[in-house]
Amino acid sequence: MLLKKDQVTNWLNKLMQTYQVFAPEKEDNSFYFRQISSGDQAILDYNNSSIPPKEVFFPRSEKLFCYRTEKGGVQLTEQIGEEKKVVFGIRPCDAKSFLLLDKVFNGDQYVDPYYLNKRNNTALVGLGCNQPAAACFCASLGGGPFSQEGLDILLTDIGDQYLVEVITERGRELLSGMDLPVAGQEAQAAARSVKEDAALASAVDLGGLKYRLDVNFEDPIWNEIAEKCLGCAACTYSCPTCHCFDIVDEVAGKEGCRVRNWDACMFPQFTLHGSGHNPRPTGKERLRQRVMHKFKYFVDNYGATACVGCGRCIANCPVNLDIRQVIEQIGQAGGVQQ
Amino acid sequence: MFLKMLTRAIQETAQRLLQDKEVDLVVGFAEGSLPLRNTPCFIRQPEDVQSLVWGYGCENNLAVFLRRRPEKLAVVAKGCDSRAIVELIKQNQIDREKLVIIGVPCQGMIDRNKVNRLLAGRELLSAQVNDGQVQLKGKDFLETAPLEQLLHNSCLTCTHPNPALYDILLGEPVPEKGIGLELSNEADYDAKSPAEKQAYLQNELSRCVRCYACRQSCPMCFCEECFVDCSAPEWLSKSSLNVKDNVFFQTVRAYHLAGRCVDCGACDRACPMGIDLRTLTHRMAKDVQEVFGYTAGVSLEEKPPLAAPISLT
Amino acid sequence: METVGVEPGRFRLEWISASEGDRFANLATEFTNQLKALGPNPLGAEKAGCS
Amino acid sequence: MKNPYMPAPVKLVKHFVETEDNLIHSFTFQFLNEEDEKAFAYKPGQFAEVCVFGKGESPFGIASSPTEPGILKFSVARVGVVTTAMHEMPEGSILGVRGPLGNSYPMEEFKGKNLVIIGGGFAFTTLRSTIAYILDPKNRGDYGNLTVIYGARNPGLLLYKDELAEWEKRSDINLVATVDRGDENWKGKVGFVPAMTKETAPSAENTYAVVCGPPIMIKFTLPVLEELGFPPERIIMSLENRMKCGIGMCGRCNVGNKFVCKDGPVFTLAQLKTMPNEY
Repeated sequence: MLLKKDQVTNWLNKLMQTYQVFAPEKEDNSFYFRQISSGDQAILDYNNSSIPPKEVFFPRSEKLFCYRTEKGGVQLTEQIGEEKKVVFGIRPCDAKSFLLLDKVFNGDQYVDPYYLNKRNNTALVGLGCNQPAAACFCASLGGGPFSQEGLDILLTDIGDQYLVEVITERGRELLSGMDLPVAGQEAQAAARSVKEDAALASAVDLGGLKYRLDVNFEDPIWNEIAEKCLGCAACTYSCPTCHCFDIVDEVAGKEGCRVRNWDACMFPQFTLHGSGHNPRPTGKERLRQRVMHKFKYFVDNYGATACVGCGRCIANCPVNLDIRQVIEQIGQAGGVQQ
Repeated sequence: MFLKMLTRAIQETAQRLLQDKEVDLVVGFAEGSLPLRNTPCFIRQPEDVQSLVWGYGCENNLAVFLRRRPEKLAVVAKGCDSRAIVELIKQNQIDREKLVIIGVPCQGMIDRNKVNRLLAGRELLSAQVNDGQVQLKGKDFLETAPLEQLLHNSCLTCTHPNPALYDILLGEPVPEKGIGLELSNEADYDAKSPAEKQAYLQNELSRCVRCYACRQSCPMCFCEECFVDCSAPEWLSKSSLNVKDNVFFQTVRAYHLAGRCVDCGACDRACPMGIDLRTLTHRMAKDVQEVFGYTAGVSLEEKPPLAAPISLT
Repeated sequence: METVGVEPGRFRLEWISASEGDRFANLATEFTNQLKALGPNPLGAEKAGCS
Repeated sequence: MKNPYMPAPVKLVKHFVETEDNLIHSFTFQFLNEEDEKAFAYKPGQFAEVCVFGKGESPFGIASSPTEPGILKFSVARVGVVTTAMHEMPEGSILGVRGPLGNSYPMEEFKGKNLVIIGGGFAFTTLRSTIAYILDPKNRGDYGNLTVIYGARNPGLLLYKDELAEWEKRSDINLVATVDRGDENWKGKVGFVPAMTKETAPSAENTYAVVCGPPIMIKFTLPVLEELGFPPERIIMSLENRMKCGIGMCGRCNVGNKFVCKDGPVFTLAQLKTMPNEY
């Protein structure tokens, strides 16, 4: 189907009657996925948001439950949202990241109701990347500028309109009442050429990486890789596949609530024992953990690499520690594949 | 072009220091992996010195890597790095005997946010600077802008671009601007009412995700346990949605930097969310200057404000 | 304090010796009333709790 | 969809000071709701997150045994915010419990085998659960001889002193309680746990060793066990790491690709040898 660019606003306004719509909103110089109140707030010609749309499913801070301690008892009230949502204009790499997060939060033994409820109630309308950025390397991770993985609808920008490809039943529902014209040969051809031209400027060679990470836990290359890392969480908090969190209580007198906040393996408190012992005492162990978790442990446990090649950690790192260079450096370290 | 000359001078100096075993390590900057970016690097072998470069992206304060280092080392230090080193020596975080300071007069570093604003979303693929003009190349565009327009605010108001302390000085000293050069937008912050100031700070810090890049990139932030991480007592909420506590965090951090912050702006540059942190740190440094007549990191001999009796006449 | 948007009226520096008990008491009461007039402290965090 | 983060309310029915230095208290809880208790069927070696409303929650090994229905017992050292709050809790207070979490000691595999249980300091909680489970008349027949070597710095720091006295009288358990430094009325053995292990451990033949204690004790006990011929597959350990969710999602307690909270806390020494030395 075809959607004229000037029809986007009223499609969004229509969606807002039944869904909470999250779309890229421009603020100063960067883009953030926020709930929009009117269709025209969504800006679709953008590279990517500085903080991933994972916030819609895994917010940086989330109340798990509230409690009120009374005489003889405590009264708990769960805080699980049920609202229907649409994330509009999401990039294919971010959509793919949710399939990876599902493996953690929708596990075999335990299921995270907060994440899953939002996931089950949210549709994803993707926007293909006509011009991938210099630091994007999604293709090396099995994704692509027009990959449909995890999306309900994929929009392809072919000039003054979008080619609309419906992928799931939920996607079809979003278009109910829009009766868009069917895409003719010419539009199909235009979309095909746009997809072919969307060349990726950057790539990573994951060949042998997993094997090397299996064998070089103690390799001195890690000292070199981690030496310039400042130990902040700019990379983890801008990463769509990072899912670590902290659980704390926030109290106001008799009432309080248990809150889940984003946390990062880059901080020493992440693994600090009550006794003062810390299994990961310096930046080297912590950066090694971040790389190992994404490119080895996640592969061991869930059979997939916990990276979608979006390039945000490269852009946001204060000392320009580039994950692509880390992967290369590990490639040159010991442990050549037999 | 003076950058190439500086780069060669840095490489030759580093090679000599390493070969003569005067130092075991040279901390400097290497080529970054993105346009207009440089990245800190640690050179230990004389043959690796060619990765040391100088450019417009050497914006990190390298003093953050020099604290409590056991080995003898050299650092390539621009003005603000050297000022941070002076303060860290005074606070016993750096052993002056074990440090060789390779001073580099600083031409100012380019602010990527200003470049992005200028390019309005178009992606920068490469950039060159010749005689005060910055050429910004992208997929199908070439923009030029005067260097002054793209420098970090901290560089525009920098009072000490030439290293305050060095063992070796490379290149010609740069002309120093007047003390306390004010930027236009600073005056109108001061004019705001308390409530408007609060509103401005809360608006800026509503974007804070508590990644603590500001704290981790600051050479002066080296507390064993930062008050933010403390759970007994819990001074402030750990959630970044608590905007007032984000403001509280930056406020208390600025207090803890009083008389120590060298106003290098490394915190401002490290923030992935582009939050204006210098409103607090720059003013704190200015207040300390006005009240105590003390500018951090300018001289090894000058005692920090509260460490020496001050005459209130 | 002003830089951060705390009204100047919220801060006061006094010299009171240990023997001036009543002066301390009066000052504390007076300043408390002043603060009450100014309302809650802008830096005071509102807990993410159920309030 | 069961919410694994919701604690079940429990009432503190017994608050007992275990050690002379007042550092470790034992807490016995009862579930307020019937169905919570049924849903909390646990095995020795498992742990639970104890929630102090208003302070937070922390993971503790379950000291009570499944053979002691209706109660849940933990022994907690005062270390931080939650534990200090617990130590000041009067009986009758309402707390929360989340669990059971983690795997357990392989009680099935132990059947028909001899057992030597080696504990040190306050890491004796889940071991007490295992011993009480084995000594229960219903289960005792399933297991061979049971040797328990339990050490503490001094007599005042031993946990469950009254139970230790009872176990000493029994013939179906060989209890070796030892202290680093005795005092005037201490009649038991004096010496470090590794030394006691060398002296009193049964033959490795058809025997499992369960070891849980401070790192220093582990460091010197393992070589002794390997010397006595215990293969790594039959040396069972229980790890402790910082935890928050307890269900393998918050990403902090992993050692290599294993989560101590979900894949552990119980590992064999053979497994530990394949995991990176990062715990």
